[in-house]
Amino acid sequence: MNGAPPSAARRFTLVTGVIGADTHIVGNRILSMALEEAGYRVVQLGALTPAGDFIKAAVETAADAILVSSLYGQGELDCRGFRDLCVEAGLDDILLYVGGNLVVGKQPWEDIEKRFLDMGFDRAFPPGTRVDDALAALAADFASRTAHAGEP
Amino acid sequence: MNGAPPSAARRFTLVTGVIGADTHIVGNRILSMALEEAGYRVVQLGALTPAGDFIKAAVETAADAILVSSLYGQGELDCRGFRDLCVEAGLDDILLYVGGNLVVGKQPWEDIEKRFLDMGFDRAFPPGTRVDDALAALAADFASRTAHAGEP
Amino acid sequence: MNDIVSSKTLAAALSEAAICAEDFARMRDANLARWPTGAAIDFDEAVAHHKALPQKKQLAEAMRRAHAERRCLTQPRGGFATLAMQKELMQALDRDGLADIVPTTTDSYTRNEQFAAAQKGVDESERLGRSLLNGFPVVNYGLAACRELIASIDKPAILLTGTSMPKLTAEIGFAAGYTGYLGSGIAYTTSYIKELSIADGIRNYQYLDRLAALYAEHGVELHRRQPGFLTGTNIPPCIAIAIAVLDCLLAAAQGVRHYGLELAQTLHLVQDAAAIAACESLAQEYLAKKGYHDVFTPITSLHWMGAWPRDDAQSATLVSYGGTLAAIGGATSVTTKTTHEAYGIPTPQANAEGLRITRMAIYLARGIRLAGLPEYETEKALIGREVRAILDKVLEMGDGDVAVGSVRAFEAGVLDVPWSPNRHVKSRVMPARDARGYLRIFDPGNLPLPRDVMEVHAEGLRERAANEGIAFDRELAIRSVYELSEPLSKLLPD
Amino acid sequence: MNDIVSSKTLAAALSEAAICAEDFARMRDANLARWPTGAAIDFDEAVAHHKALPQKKQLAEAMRRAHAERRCLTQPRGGFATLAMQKELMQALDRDGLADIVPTTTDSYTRNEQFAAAQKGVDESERLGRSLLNGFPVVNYGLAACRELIASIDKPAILLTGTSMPKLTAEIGFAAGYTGYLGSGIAYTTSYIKELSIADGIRNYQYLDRLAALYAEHGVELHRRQPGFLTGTNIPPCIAIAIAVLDCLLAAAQGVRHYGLELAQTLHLVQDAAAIAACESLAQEYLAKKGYHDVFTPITSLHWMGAWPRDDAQSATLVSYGGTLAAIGGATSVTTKTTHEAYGIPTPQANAEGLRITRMAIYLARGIRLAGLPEYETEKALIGREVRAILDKVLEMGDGDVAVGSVRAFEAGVLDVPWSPNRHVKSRVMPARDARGYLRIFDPGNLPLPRDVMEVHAEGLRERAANEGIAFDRELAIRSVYELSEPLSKLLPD
Ligand code: B12
Ligand code: B12
Repeated sequence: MNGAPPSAARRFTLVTGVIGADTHIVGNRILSMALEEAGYRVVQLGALTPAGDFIKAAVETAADAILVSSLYGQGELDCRGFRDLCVEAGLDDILLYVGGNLVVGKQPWEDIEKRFLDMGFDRAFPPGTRVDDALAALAADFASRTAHAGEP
Repeated sequence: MNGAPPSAARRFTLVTGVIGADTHIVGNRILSMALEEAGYRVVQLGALTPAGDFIKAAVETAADAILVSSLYGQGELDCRGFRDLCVEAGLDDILLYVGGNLVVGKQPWEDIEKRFLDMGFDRAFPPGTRVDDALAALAADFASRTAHAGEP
Repeated sequence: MNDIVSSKTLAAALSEAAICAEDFARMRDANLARWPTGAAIDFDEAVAHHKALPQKKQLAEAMRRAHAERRCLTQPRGGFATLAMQKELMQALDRDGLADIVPTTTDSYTRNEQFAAAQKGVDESERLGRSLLNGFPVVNYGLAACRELIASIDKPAILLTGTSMPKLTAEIGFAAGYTGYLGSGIAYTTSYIKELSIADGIRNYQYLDRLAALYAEHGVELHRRQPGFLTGTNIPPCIAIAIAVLDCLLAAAQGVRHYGLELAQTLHLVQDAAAIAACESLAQEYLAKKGYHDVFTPITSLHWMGAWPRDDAQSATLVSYGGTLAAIGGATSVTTKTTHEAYGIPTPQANAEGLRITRMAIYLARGIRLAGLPEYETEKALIGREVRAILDKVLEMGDGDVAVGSVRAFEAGVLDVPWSPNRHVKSRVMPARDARGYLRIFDPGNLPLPRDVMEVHAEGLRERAANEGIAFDRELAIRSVYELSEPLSKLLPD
Repeated sequence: MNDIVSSKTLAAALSEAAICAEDFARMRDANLARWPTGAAIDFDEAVAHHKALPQKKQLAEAMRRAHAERRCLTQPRGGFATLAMQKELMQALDRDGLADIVPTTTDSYTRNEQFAAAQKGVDESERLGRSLLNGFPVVNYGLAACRELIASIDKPAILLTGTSMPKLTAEIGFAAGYTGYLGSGIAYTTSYIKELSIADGIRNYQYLDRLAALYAEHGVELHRRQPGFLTGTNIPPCIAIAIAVLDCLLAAAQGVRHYGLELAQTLHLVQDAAAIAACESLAQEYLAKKGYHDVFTPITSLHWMGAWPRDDAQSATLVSYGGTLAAIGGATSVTTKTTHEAYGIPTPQANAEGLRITRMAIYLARGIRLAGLPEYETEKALIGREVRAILDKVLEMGDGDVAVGSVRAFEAGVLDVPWSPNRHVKSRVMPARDARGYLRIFDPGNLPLPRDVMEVHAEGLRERAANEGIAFDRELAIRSVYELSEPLSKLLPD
């Protein structure tokens, strides 16, 4: 799989998990395995993970990004206020991704994406996203962040 | 099958056939058999029948109605001017039905029906029409015509 | 214009014998002179053009490979009135539908050689911006336009021209680079025309097959294919196969060595698999009897050819199951339909969707075969007995000549096709679907089927009549015509 | 609220033994007191309500009739947040979908007994006019609302409540007139929850099964059903069947005599037919071993439970083929999906369409069976050997007690489920699809499968690895997770 992390120097830490009362673990697990293979340090919280646990784990591990999975449709309820929780915990600009079958029913992706970006996620990924796309996005975002690191 | 002709007294004569270069005979044949069973005198012209042959047969047999089948899609071309041909032949108000898959492609039935009524057909029947519907329509139309027979 | 006359004058006594070179040369000149676009045909240039075609556009090669690899290729039908519409369609079928074989279906005026009427159809279609023809008028457009179509796709192209008068269409089509041609003298004459005699239909296709053989002699193998569906209305396997074998023997006599055989699906998994297997082995059996040992006869399975339901959901199932039946049956290709079938010629999108539904079904059924299933073996043996009973009688009636035997057999009803529009066909045979879903023969007319075989047919039909509480009469056959087009609430009430 | 605690305190040592009347009465009172709507439950009134239901609304009866007539009933899934939405849905499934069994799927908060969160979901859904819950919150709405739903349809209603904490939902559902309930202690605990132990999951369903048995004692037969799909992700038949039989034995011990078994489709015609036949006979075999001779165990086949393609055409084929597989396999009912599967919970219309596509497929496959097909008989025998190897070991580990044996077997990995979210499940077993399309086991973990059986599995998998030029490792299993969701251009390139 392509899209290895940009700087071998510094190892990025990612928190993954399936939010809320959602049992769909398969995709999240395959994704986590791929992230590890790609060289990331991955903290796997698994299925049925309350929003708070993501933040807690991110703080404890000084994570660079949180990757939230939501497949079962109730992510629209579970993810509300997720960014605020991060800010409260001092993770003001931690990278936030969300992906899966984020809402109930087959809705136009543009609408869904907007809803989740408005919630404060940096990126949202549509149903059936492949791991390579996730890896590519992470590589790109970390690259630009490292580049702008020095700036005020 | 229901819808026997209204007056046993007078036996109505019907001309049936498949217009143009159309080989679809199955439905037309089943329809014709049903019409005979229902007591009509049926003149079957069969498949691949030029418009002119319908009129000729109707004149020769003093037919009360012509039932045109068109399944193959080119009926829209084949049926143009059919009413005029009847008028020229002195069959001014002979009952004209057309049915089948009248145009090329899946088009809204309302549009198709209008097109064929504008051509001068008294009724048009959509794809898959069952013989009972045809029999009922004939019974109704002949009944009202006999009723108004006396009028100027 | 009238093809009947021309063929009468050219070919005196009917026989299966190959048309001799001199006669054929004269026949071709007369034929090509019948319409302006015929003038552009130059045989040697055409042969060169075929030899320059990339392998991926050669259907004969594609069918041989698929047969060897036990793959099932997909092919739709499709034709519109204008060049632009036709090109858009063929590209959609190739790209969105992943079609393995891309078709050009001709319109019904062209099929009946009413080229002037076809031209009116083209003009009207241009004017209204929608197709008023049910196919593409190959003869009117001619050689260059057809080559433009084939150049616009990446697959082999086949001409579908349901007609018993194929001579001009075939000359232009082959010269243009179509590497496949669907049609045959007996089959199409029984289903596409009212007046033309079986003899003249055979003559017209002897011309076509002779032409295909001529290309082969010059190193260009073409895929000739027999249209096994006949009237498409509940054709029992034995009738389809018997006629397919006869058309095949007639083609072989003209020198054809690559001849596909079609079978319309009965929609009964076991019967269709048995029919596909029986068809190929019976064709080889009778080819061998006539001394032909090198004819390639792949089978094409056809999605349900009878009346379709008006519910998209039910139609989607017929499309999907059609892929399953073809794949499990071991067909080398399948011809697909769409959810628009009951209504009208499908849009390019609906047509491509039908291809994808079918392709997925083929993928899922990969590797599954019924050989060894007792019911399958029994059915295969039954079909074999039926077909041999008919064919042996036909060959006997023709004193060994297939053409003569076929004509005499139709006159006697020994060969018969249900629901035929042709007045030279008795159409006394009456098929119907039995209680277990097998397509059987209710009234054989004069088909020479053994008594015990007919008993098998009658048994299942009586069972159905009993189940549905109707008389054991013609009503059974008529119900069977409608059956698959009925709504689910009637087919399988809850 | 916390169900784990309550069940722990109530049931001391785990055993398969039936819960005694006194304990059960106390457990019920405690359970019903957990949420206001529990108060409305009056067992005698509920029994009377069931006896007043018309026969057409009694699922137990419908399943027995279908089994006797070898029919395959159709049933979708379906749940929305509000009563109005749920009623509209159930009516559409009944009328437009001709569903034989109408479902009410509960939402995931209810499944985890987060009733307050469920209420928020209802309110938000009312506010936005669209469902934000993936099911209907049965507990929040309570008895009267559920009866209103059942009154609005003409079919039997079943509760689908993927959860290992069913106690409150079941009390309300049964009392409301639902005559079917899907769920079991082992299966759902392996697939729907992370922390709950297998032991507690078993306890929770012992309550439910005891309750169903209580209704039976009062003359009301209910359809209990085991959810064989587990994690829905490439579950080989032997794992699904072994767990189905264990859940069945646990239910029988509580007094249940009508217990349906589910099997997710592998999408291989032969393997699925063999699995369905093997499942029913193995269940009866082990029931007999434990001395139960009067338990009715119909099989329900489930449309593909793994990842779906995002192309409607490909999905339509999975739906249609799903009907074919269930019918040919001889399942008593089939649970359907839709062309929306890869995207989201289907609209009532898409759901009804999935039912009709499936129903048409069932009609077309009527009467077709594979018994006698050599490959089918071989596969059936193989499954039998696999399941017996696992079950005999589990029973041995429990010293004859199914509950104890199951818990110990999971601890040892002798029972294992692929891709489980539950930390009490090893999830070391790795399934993959082989070259011929069979679902096989790549790495058995600690499953006690005979060496020669594993050789059969490995053979086909090695063949696939070779074909695709990839290593014989975990990658095979991961590819198999994605396989059916891949576009056709990848599955069957042209
Ligand atoms: C069987 C069939 C054939 C058979 C016909 C055999 C024969 N000789 O009869 C074969 C295989 C030969 C065939 C050939 C072709 N067919 Co065709 N065929 C069908 C099919 C599948 C069923 C037709 C049928 O028999 N139905 C059963 C009978 C009982 O029903 P029916 O014909 O509709 O008739 C009933 C009603 O329509 C009504 N009715 C009919 N006429 C009239 C008249 C009146 C006055 C009234 C009141 C009622 C009425 O009553 C009848 C009895 O209930 C239909 C699609 C479908 N319907 O599923 C396509 C279809 C009709 N065919 C079609 C086409 C295009 C062709 C071809 C041109 C080939 C091609 N390009 O694909 C050729 C025709 C060549 C030619 N020159 O005509 C198209 C027409 C498209 C369009 N209109 O847009 C259809 C709709 C398929 C499709 N969707 O593409 N076909
Ligand atoms: C398998 C499955 C199940 C299994 C799950 C087993 C398990 N424990 O994991 C079982 C059978 C248990 C199950 C249960 C349910 N399911 Co389910 N399930 C599926 C199914 C068929 C496949 C999911 C899957 O494993 N895909 C394969 C993996 C590899 O892909 P993936 O999960 O999509 O993950 C990939 C991408 O999404 C992406 N990704 C995922 N997360 C993230 C995060 C980030 C940051 C990024 C970048 C990428 C990313 O990368 C992953 C790897 O490629 C889907 C439908 C489908 N997709 O075909 C329905 C589906 C997800 N389930 C659904 C539902 C509703 C349920 C249930 C609520 C039951 C019900 N009401 O019908 C319950 C859930 C109960 C609960 N409490 O959660 C719905 C969700 C509906 C919606 N969103 O509108 C779906 C979409 C089906 C449907 N159309 O109704 N399900």
